[in-house]
Amino acid sequence: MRPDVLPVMLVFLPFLAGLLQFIAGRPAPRLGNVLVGVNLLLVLALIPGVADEGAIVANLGGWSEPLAIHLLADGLALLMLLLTALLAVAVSLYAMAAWRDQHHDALRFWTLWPLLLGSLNALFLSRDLFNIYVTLELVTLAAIPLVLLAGPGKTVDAALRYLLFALLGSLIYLAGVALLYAQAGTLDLALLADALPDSTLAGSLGASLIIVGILIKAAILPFHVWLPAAHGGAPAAVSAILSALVVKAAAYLLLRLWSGPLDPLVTPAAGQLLGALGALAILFGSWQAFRQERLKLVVAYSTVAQLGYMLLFFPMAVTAAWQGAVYHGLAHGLAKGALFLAAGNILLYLGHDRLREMRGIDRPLAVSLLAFGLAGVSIMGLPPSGGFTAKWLLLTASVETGQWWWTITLLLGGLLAAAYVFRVLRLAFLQPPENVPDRPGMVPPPLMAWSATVLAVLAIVLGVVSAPLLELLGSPVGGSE
Amino acid sequence: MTGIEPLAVAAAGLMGIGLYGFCLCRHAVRRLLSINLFGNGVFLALILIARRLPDGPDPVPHAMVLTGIVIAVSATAFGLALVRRQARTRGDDET
Amino acid sequence: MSGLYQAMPLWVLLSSLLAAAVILALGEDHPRLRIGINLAAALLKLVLVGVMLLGVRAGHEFLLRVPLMPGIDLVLHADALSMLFISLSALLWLATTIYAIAYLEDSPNRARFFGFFSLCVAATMGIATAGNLFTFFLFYEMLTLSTWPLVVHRGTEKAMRAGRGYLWYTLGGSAVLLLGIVLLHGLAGSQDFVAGGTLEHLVDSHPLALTGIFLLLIGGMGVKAALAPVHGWLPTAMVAPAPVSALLHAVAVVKAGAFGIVRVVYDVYGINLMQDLGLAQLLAIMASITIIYGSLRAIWQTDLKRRLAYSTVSQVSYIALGIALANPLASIGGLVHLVHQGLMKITLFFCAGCYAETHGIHAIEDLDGIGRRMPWTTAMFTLGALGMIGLPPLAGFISKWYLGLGAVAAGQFWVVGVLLASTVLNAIYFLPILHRVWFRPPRDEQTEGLAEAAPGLLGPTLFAGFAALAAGLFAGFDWSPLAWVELLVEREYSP
Amino acid sequence: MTTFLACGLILAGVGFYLAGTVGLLRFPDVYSRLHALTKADNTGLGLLALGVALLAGSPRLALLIALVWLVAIIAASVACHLIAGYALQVGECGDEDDR
Amino acid sequence: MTALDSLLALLLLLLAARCVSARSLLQAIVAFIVLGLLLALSWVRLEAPDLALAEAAIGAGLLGVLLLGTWRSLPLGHGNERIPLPWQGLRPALITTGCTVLAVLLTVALHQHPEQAAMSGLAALDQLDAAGVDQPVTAVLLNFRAYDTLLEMGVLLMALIGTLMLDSPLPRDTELPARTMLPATLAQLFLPLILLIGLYLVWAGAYSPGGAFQGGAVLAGAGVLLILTGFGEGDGRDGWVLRALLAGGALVFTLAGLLLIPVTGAFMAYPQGLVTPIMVLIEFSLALSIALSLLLLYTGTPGLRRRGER
Repeated sequence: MRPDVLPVMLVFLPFLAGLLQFIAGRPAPRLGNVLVGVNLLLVLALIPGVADEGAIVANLGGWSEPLAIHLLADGLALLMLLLTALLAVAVSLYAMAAWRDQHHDALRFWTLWPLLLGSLNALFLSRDLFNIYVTLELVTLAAIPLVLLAGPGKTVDAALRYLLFALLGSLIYLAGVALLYAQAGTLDLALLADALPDSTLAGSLGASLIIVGILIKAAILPFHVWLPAAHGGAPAAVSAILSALVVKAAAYLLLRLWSGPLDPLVTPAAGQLLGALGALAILFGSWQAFRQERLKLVVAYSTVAQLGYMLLFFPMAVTAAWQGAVYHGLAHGLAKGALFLAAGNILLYLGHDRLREMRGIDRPLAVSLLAFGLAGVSIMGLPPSGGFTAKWLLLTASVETGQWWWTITLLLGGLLAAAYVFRVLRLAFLQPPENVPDRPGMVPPPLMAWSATVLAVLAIVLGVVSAPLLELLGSPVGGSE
Repeated sequence: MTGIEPLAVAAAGLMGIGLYGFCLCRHAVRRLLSINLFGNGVFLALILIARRLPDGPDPVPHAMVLTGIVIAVSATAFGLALVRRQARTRGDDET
Repeated sequence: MSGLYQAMPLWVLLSSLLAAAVILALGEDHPRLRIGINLAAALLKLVLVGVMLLGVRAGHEFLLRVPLMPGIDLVLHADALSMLFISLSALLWLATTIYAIAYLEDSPNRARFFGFFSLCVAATMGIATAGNLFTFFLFYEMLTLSTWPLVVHRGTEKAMRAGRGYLWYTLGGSAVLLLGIVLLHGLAGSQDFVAGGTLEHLVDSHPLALTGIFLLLIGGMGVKAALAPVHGWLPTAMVAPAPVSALLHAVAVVKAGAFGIVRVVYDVYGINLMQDLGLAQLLAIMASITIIYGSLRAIWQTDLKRRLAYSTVSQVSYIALGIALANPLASIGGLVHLVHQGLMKITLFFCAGCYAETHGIHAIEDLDGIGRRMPWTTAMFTLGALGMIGLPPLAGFISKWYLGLGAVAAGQFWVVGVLLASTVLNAIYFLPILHRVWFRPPRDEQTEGLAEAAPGLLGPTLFAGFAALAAGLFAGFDWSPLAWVELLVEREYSP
Repeated sequence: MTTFLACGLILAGVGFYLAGTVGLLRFPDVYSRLHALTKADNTGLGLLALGVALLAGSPRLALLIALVWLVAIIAASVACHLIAGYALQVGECGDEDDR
Repeated sequence: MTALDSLLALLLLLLAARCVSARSLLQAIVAFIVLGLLLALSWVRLEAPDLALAEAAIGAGLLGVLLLGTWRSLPLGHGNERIPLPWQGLRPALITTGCTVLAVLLTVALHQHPEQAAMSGLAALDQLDAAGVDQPVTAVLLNFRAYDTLLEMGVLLMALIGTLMLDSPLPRDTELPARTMLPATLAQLFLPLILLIGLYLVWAGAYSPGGAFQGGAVLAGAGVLLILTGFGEGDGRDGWVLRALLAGGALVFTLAGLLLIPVTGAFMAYPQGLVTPIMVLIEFSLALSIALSLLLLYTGTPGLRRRGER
């Protein structure tokens, strides 16, 4: 089989599954689970090709260069696909148990989720500015209905706010694309950098609009306002997907575009500005996470903070920073998935997620708490974990470039993360109250508990297997060494 | 090309006004309108850009606009459904 | 086969890591199986450590290298210094495990406790066998994380507060340490631990940077080693169960900090470089201040475990002081104290635990006449206390003697003064306790009669006490800690 | 000649439109406004269409324009009818813009 | 003709300002709809008649109906607000400054022309012969960049699923048709014409302005008319045929992408000779999906039925 069939399958098979599920009209979780399994296999099958050749390119439609649409699977895309595939398996297993008895919600979930998976794959594989716009919209419009699964009455405000910001962000992005197309005459990422004339106002403005649009989608600090309510309000499985993948996809785009087509347009000052936004996000988000009274909001604000780390690549722009930022994306994805699934289990058992009233949950929820703790290790950036590897790479980058202010930010961010993670973990150790009242909820089935744990363990394992993954990733395409 | 193209000014103005409306309006329908104003500005700009080809308009931006319109309208329709649902939920709460 | 042998540090590590995993997975349902696994792992580890001891003694160095990131390896490496720490920890782990099984009988959440307990020791093994700063940091953080659940084990508000303090101190320390490691990595790349250090070539170009990094490294490790002024977590952490205190003070945490300082001084910077940069003197002064300060604070404590905790603050700094003097004799004194202090302090904490568990005694003033009811325990307590004071021929004396000799040889006479003052202060805070336990009548007349601690508690106490005694009495023998340290110091100073 | 005629027709159409718009703005209530608007605008549209058809010069186009005109006046009449009916039903709600 | 362009531009800006600043939501919506129509007019002048059609039908027409319907379903006075004027406070002043600067920059940027013409566009016109259709935009949409269109159908479908999840259909008017038979008669009269135009637009897309989107929008408009005049209404139930038609547009693309791989060796490439039939098939399934999706977006219900049917 030709290797370039694989990227195409990664987009089309999930779509096919989603459409069939839509037509079928009754939930088929098995189909969904087979799909995510196949998806993982496809991604794994991509690895040797990418490792050998650096990238696999699929031409859609067979047209020639400036016109054709390509799918590109290089190291960066592959790592994100791998993250998506792993998370997809865990989330699907979780969802199978979570929506076992709800026919309606299950149908919607199993329709939207494959479509979202296909959209995410399409986004990661995209090599075309306008494809990216459409996939961004696709991802958003699949994500918001998923948020609504928690009950439209409760989440409609959050969903509406999410939609408004996402829509504005993508149109601002499109405005940037228009300006770049006007200058370069192509939408292909690989051709764009060469086709762009040097330092025109239109080019710089276009690049800025693109970046701002993506920042809104990625919920970077001044634009984060839509995130906590949406991620905190969605069902656990959906929150995991949103926090681990959907916002990550936007951050991924920033990395991809910055180090590729926008490379001739970006300036060090812009890099510092983005870095500053990232640093602010880290500090502010962590502080907010520490102050929240509800568990899922803690985790949601933690996402605001953690996304900031990926922005620290831009001011430093060396290979170590590149690797650190991407690796942070991976580690955070796995860990955050685990955190949300574990939080979902706690919510299921207690019937609420108010931190003050959580006691005596250690026995029935031991596995979920273990998942929370392990994922917390990665979130805090403590060794051995993917989070630590990322932090280490970013730290070495900051030392290498002499930009000590990021060093301080990174260390401070780790401490703040510890503050909010342990604020939750301590609950597991608190003495149970004298008379335990009747629990309204139920003990989550093993499948739900263990899918969280598997993700958390993967986040830890990520810290041990970094060498081959980083080799796969390589260095930024246009960035300075 | 000499002088100012009035429709280019209009495109830029639509985007500016749309952004202004998004920042200052509170009601969701108004924000959706503002977003669509911004979008219309972008589409107009794309159509202007498409005219730069020597022989006939450039079909690529045109296709982008067509796709963009459908996406914007479907997203807006979804947004309006959200608004209706929100109003209904609020109404239920009050009674 | 030789590969398996070469990977001995890994097996030692895994023997407790796997035990931890199995214990945590078992849950509360199978107490017997759990105890069996726990003890088996402890014994297995002892055997493995014995095998390694033979190997290292014969001049073999175990080395295992796994690439982690580009340019960074996970290095497990067992040299003489590692073995000193490993042997101590492995031996005391067995004792502490037995003690803990008896101590926590019928209390809730035991699986959790013993799981993290094993994890702690696994981390300690990693610290001892770490072959570079990166690996060291990895296990150092693992230790932090696995100790926290033990400190807050009781789940009371007080325990939670102690846990919070512990976390803030240690995580703050780790951040500082990480900063130092990253800066050093940026300056010199990833360097394995090598006797005599690897940074000599940088001294002319980056003297300031080297000094700064040294301060960061020592500052970061100083938190765990409870150097003043970052010792605050140690006394509050004494709310934890007695086995945990033993672990914190003797087996793992404090020792890990001290051990790290030794590693940095010997194998990263090297003694010569340290002296050239004027850092040796600085470290000596810091250690001296801590010694005096800890002893002074101990005097005013009315809670037995708190007093012991401040005593630890003071005593652990002997180690730092010894190596800071940069003289073979003083180094022997400092390093051997790593073992001696461990043995003596664990004895003392075991005794404190016996008092608390058997009669519910926490305050020193309630100890009146306890010697008559718990003669064995109290005898061990006396051994430990006298050893701490430095009464010949007990273990503490050996350490202090070599330290003093080293100070004289190095021409640092003020250190002798510090040692003397510390001895006097030790006497001031220990002797009144000894007086109380043996010579004062019990306060409550009804509690007459022999009431010794349970055998599971007493056994390890006796073992630790006699080990401490033996370390002093038989210091001249071939396999004594002193002999081992002499061998070690010889290797450090000879090349 | 045709051009002149066409221009005249178009100008006349514009005049009707103007009148209709003035009526829309100046008349006091819905009914009279509709009255002004529909009558004047439909006539205006007719004149305009006629003028343009003359200019187009091809019978096919002229026919198409006629079709457009037809459809437009039917739609306008129906819309007028509906608006008037609605106004009658809910009562005169004035011309204020708040609902 | 710059004068007319200037007038159009001025009107567009004025309407946009009105849309943002009108106190009444209804007026804002009306301004928006009028703006859409004027925009369509300006696009005709910019050699984009097919886009003008789409904007008029979808952007102004269908969206307008939806906006008005939503406005009606809101409580009285909901959404009426007076936004602060630029000088009323620091925040409006800052935002005004920012937006003005952006607009000025954009204007300047839109006047910067690169030296060489857009290479993708040239390539598209160049390879038009191989695309199976004569109309460049249709060629781009259905062949050169068919992938975009597939994804776009996904967006439409997901917006629809999301809307249906909310279960808030537009309020139905029960009184008006009872009062008068005129609209119903008219609908009966016009419906064949509308259907004809819709189908013609789909068919014509291959060689002249028009296409699946415009045609689909007109067909959806016919549906809206039927509902407004009381012949049909939204239904709470759906059937698999309807769902299959809704998913059909995306499904045809997906299947064409997957099944033709062994035939052509490339993805989303169509075998020579079969290009035109495949294009037509795609056009019609797309148009049907679009029409039904837009119609259901309008009703907000998962199904449709004739009025009075159960």
